[in-house]
Amino acid sequence: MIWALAYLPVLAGLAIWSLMGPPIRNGNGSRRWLAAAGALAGGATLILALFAGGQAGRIAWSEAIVLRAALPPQAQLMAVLVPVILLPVTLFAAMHEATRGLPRLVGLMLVFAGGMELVVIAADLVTLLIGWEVVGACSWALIGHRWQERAPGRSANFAFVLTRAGDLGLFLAVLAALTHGGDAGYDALGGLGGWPLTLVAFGLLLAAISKAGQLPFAPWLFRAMDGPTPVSALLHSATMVAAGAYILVRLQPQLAGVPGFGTAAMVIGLGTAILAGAVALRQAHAKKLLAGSTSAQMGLMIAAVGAGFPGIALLHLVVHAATKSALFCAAGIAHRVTGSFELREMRLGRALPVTAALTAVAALSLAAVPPFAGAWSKEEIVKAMEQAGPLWSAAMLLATGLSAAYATRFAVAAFGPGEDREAPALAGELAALLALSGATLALSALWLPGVHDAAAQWIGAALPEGSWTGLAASLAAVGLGVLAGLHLARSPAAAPARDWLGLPALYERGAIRPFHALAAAAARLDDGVIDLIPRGAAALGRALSRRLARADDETIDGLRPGDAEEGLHTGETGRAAPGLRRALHGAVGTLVRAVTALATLGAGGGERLSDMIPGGFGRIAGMAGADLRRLQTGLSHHYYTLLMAGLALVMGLLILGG
Amino acid sequence: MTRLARIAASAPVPVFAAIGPGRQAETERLLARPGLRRADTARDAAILLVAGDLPEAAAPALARLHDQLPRPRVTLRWQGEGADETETALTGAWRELCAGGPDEEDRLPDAPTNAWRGVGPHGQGGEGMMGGTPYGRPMAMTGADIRDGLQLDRYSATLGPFAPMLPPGMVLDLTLQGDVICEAAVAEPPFAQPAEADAPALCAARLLRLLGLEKAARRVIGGRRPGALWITGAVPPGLGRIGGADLRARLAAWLADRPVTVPAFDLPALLAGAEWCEAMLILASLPPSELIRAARRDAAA
Amino acid sequence: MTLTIVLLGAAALIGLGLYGALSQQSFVMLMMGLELMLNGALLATIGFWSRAIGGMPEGQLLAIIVMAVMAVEMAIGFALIVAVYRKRQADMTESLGTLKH
Amino acid sequence: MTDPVTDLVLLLLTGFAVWTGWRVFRVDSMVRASFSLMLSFIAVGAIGLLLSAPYIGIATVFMMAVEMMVMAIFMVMFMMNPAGLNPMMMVHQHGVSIAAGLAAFLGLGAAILLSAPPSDPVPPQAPVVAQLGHELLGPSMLIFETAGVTLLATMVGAVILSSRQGRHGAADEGSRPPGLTAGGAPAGRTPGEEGGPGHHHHHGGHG
Amino acid sequence: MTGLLVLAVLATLLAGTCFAVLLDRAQPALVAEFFRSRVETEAPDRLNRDLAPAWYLALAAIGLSVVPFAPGLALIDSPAGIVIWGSCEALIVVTVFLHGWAPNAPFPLIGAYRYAALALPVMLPSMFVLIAAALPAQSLSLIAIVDSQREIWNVIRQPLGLPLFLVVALALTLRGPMDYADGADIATGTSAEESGAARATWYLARAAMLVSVSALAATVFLGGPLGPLLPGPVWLWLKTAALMALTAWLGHHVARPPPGRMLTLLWIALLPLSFLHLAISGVLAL
Repeated sequence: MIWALAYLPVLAGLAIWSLMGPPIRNGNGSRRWLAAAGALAGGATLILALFAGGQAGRIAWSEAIVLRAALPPQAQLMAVLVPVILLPVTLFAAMHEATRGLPRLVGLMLVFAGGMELVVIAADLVTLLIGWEVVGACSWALIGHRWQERAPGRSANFAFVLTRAGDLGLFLAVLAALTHGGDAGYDALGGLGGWPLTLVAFGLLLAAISKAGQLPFAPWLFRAMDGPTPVSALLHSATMVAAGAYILVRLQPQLAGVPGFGTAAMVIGLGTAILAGAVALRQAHAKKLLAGSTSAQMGLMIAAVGAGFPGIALLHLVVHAATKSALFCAAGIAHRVTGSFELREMRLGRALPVTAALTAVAALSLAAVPPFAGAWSKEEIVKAMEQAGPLWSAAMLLATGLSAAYATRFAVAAFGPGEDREAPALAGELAALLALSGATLALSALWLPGVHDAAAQWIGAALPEGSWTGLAASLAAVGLGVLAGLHLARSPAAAPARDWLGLPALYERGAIRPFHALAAAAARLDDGVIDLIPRGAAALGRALSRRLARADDETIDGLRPGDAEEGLHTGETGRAAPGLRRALHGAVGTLVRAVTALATLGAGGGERLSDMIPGGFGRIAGMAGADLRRLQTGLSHHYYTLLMAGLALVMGLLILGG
Repeated sequence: MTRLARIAASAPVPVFAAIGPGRQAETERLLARPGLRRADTARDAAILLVAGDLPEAAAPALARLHDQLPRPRVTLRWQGEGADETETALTGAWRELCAGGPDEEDRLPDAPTNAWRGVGPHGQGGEGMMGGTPYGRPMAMTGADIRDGLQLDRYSATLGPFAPMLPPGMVLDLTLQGDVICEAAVAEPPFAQPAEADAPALCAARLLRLLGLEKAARRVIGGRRPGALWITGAVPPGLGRIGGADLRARLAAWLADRPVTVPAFDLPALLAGAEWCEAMLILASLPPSELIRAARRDAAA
Repeated sequence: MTLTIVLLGAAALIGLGLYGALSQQSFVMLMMGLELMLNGALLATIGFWSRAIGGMPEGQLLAIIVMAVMAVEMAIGFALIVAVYRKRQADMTESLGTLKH
Repeated sequence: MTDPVTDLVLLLLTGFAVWTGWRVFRVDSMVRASFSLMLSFIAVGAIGLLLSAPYIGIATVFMMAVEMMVMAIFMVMFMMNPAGLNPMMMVHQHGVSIAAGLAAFLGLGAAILLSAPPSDPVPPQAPVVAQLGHELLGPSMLIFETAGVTLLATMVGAVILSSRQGRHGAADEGSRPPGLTAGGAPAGRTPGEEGGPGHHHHHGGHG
Repeated sequence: MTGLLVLAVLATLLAGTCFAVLLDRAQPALVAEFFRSRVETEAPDRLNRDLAPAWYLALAAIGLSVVPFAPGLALIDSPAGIVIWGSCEALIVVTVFLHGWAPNAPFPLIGAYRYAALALPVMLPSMFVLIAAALPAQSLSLIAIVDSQREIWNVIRQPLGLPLFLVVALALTLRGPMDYADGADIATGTSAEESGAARATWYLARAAMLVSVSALAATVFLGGPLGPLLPGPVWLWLKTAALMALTAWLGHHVARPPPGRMLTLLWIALLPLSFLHLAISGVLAL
């Protein structure tokens, strides 16, 4: 039954994809059917998740590998959250997206959710890995949904490759666990201890931050924005990105003991929170702004995990999921109206008052403005940071201000009062948005002591104790942020206006300018980090070649006098030695030449490498496809030649194998 | 003259007859005599008997025919003489040949119409390995089919005027598929023959020769019973049906020494679609006079 | 020694047959290649039967089966050639382009 | 049995079989090709005789003579070049084929030379033909019968396949099936689409 | 012993051939042929054109050498004698085809086609008939077949056998009703281009083939060398001569239908008949 949680959506998705496959006609009948089917699957998953609490499953794959699944409260909360978000997003997708390939989109979203559920219920690293891979693959397919256009495909490859790079960490963890513990189960990880556990911890951290779009992997989130809006909504709220944070939350008890783990998590998390926030602040592209904010929020969660409060992180995750999916839906609606994601072309407040109101709720929650849910979880994280130390809490405050700023900026810029224009029928989208914003609103109940204590106690989360100063500071940060956001949204050019009291100027100097600088730096740093690896490789190559060249010279110079006198003394070695030396000389020379060539190559290609990797993968796949296609000549003799080749291959294998 | 030569000389004289206008009946009767043997192919003959005055048009064909006889060979012209003199002449010539008598040179030098290496991708004068005219000879090609729908092996050739299985003087433009005649057109009608050629015995004999009954044919010409089995039974029923009577009926009538008359018919239509042997039987089953009339009509058309 | 000679001959026949089957354009020639391969198989069977397995009757049976396979291949092959030729006047492998998607 | 004379004769016969097999693809005339294939078979049959498999050897000759007769007729029928006056070199992917053939030969040859097959010759004076008969109608009756039935099915199938009358009329008129809709265009492929006819123009064009 | 048998085979072949020539009263014409030259055709296949008669003759010799001259005494004492004869038949078809194909001329080629088309349906009855004769002997060896006729000859035991096999004999020796290779309607078909010695040898080979076919028929149906008083070979020669005379007479006195009609007869009448024959013989042999 617990496994059903994973494979039910997968099967349902595949069924929808294949059965409702051929291009559905325009007109809402089929759209409704699709939405209904998706809703049915999602609903079933939800019910399963609600009643599967506390269960555990176990499949003996081989005596070495056993797949385990468990549903402790934390996991169950997550397992419930996924379908809860999935339902409205599916509805939104069915109503909002282009009919072409719509069944595929919906189906894949379900499969995607299924993979996520597998990640959620996983109780050992192998199961986790499987789910992880499914999620990654589906994300690729979903981002590249409109493969007919050029950009989405490339972005899909980019995102896929970048996240895969992080997944290596997970592989590392699995291997370490299996080789040293012989058991990849979660509860066995604690017993691992020593450097294997360290490997596991940092491998998982790497995987998590890659999925969660932390630095230095953040860029894939932006590229992923080429995917359809509902995909982003799902991706950024409850599934893929959340998987990163969730896995850290889930495994925090086992990994907390590892030296440096917490610190690393907090550094990465807060760093990303600040930088991504700054980046988001300057974004003119609605979805990219939201993407940046996602990175930032995930950073906060990871930081919270690092600080030792996984429960808080999980609660924030839940809140953020509802909030962010609502905002994405809003962005999608805005796009539907204006035809672009350009913020400065929106201002749909008058055109879509309802949407605007609903968006406002989500945005305020994201901006952590009390009494909205986001505010509460954010406050908890602030407290957590406060416990960790003044430096951390300072950074946290900055991040808080930033998030408030960009949230406000998004809301006002997108749905601020602008000129009136006619709006299309948005029933389905509105329903989805309503549901999500409603969820956000409902979550605001977390402010009530009874509610949040119950929740924390259910998921076994410790609520940190905070001080009034911290609260005040964070509120102040939020306020400042909101003001900055308002200003930014009003004057995208951000020209300092000599107003009365010079307050604007104050904002200008006190808040905006630093933000500008910070944002620019963030952008630079962003690039820098991404390009660091190839540049480093190139530099290393050059250094190595130089070193080898020198070594070469030294050997030769060092040897020449020697062989002269050896030649005088012993004829034997004298005859033997030069040949040896020449050989050595030649070997070293070739080596040097090879390495130099490598180095120049790396130096030349290094800068472009980080973009070439994903593109290259895509191109290779494309070429392979083309070649395979070319094999289909329709000429029988080509076919039976191929058959013969295959036969020969098989026989060879049989002979060698037998 | 060695003993072997003497034995050879005692053999029936192998004669190939180039029968001219009006001489068919006499020649057939002559060659039915015991001492003579009518060769079925020029390669099998030693003496070329030219009976009557051939029209100028037939001269080149006669020259080709002459060169087809293996050497030593000799040509005899039979104008007005009686059958007996001719027989003695033939036997005498044969004796001389066996004794190593005079031989006749080729009348036409062997000159192929094309260079022996033709043109084309492989020097065969055609495209690929199909068709073309290798060594100046047209090859079979695909074409319309009346037999089995496989449009293969259409081979066109012109036959006559001295082909042993055709009426003397007749030239047919044939298109064969294997041994099935797809199209037949009369290029030259047979030479005119007197009514005596329609004699039942002669007609029956022609058919019997085609049925592989040489001896029976001689006997019938000699006015005796054929003395062979399954003669009419061997002929497919319904073959060559013209008016009421088919080939079998005509043969039976001739064997019973009754003359046969057939209504007017369309010769090409009669031949088209027939297997070679059947076609030859049909031609031989038509009284020469009727055949000549029909052929003239076609040649004129 | 004997067996080696025979088997090498069989190998050569199979190689030749493979060459023919792959290289010939005309269906009929192609079938000749197949026949040649079967010939090699037959030779190898006879060799093994006579020199390596002490004349187990099954060996001869196998040879008989190989011949039956030849017969079947011939008959069906020619029937197919005729059928194809009827359909589109083609007796060359190139003229069958219909296997294309 | 393994006296040098036998081996020499075997060597010669094998060489002959291979040589004639090679001629098959080198001669210009279809008839020559099929009959040199027949010679190759006859050589194999003779080897069978030499290797004390009289029935198999002779039956090979018998079968192959008939088979090649048929093949020659088909050859001439399709190629219409009986005397081989036109060169016959119609090959495609020639290099690949040569490589494949060589690879097959070398691979098998290597396998033969590297492996040590058991040596257990037929006992002389063994009643092999009788053994074969008892095998066919005894233990292997099922196989034998299956082969028989297969051949029967082959005959039927060959006749059906090659008969002019297709399921929907004469095949050479492109035995077109009826339309899917009443009076619609006939289902299936129209005959002589994708350049069926006129193939004779690239007969040998690849030579 | 083997030398003796070889001698016997060759002698039988020679004498029999002469006898066949006498039967056809063709001896002077045959001699005359050798006085005459041969005409080259255009682009022939010289090898096959020259060797076809030789092969025909060789096949006749091989066919004869499986025949036992005395009970238990044959040159080729093979356990599969009948199959050897069968393969000889198959190769005869090939030889005749080659004889017609080699000169590269229309009429010979037509003759060759015709013969191939006719010979295939002829060979099936021949094999059925021979196998039927092998059934009572429970062996494919002609020696065993001869022994199986000690008390009663196959011609009585299997009355259909000999007539059917005579048809085969006519076809294999290109005679009369089955002479579709060298018919008059196609100007003596496969030999239409032959003259002189080549034509003569071809005829001689046919005569020799008549000998071995008759000898085989005598062995299979008339008990071969079995007989009272006289020694075995003599009996064999007598029976062979009788069958040769019968075959030659049939060849001269039975009309040859057009190929189409003959094919119909072969497939529709003869083949089922030989099936029936085989079935009956099998039942009787049980």
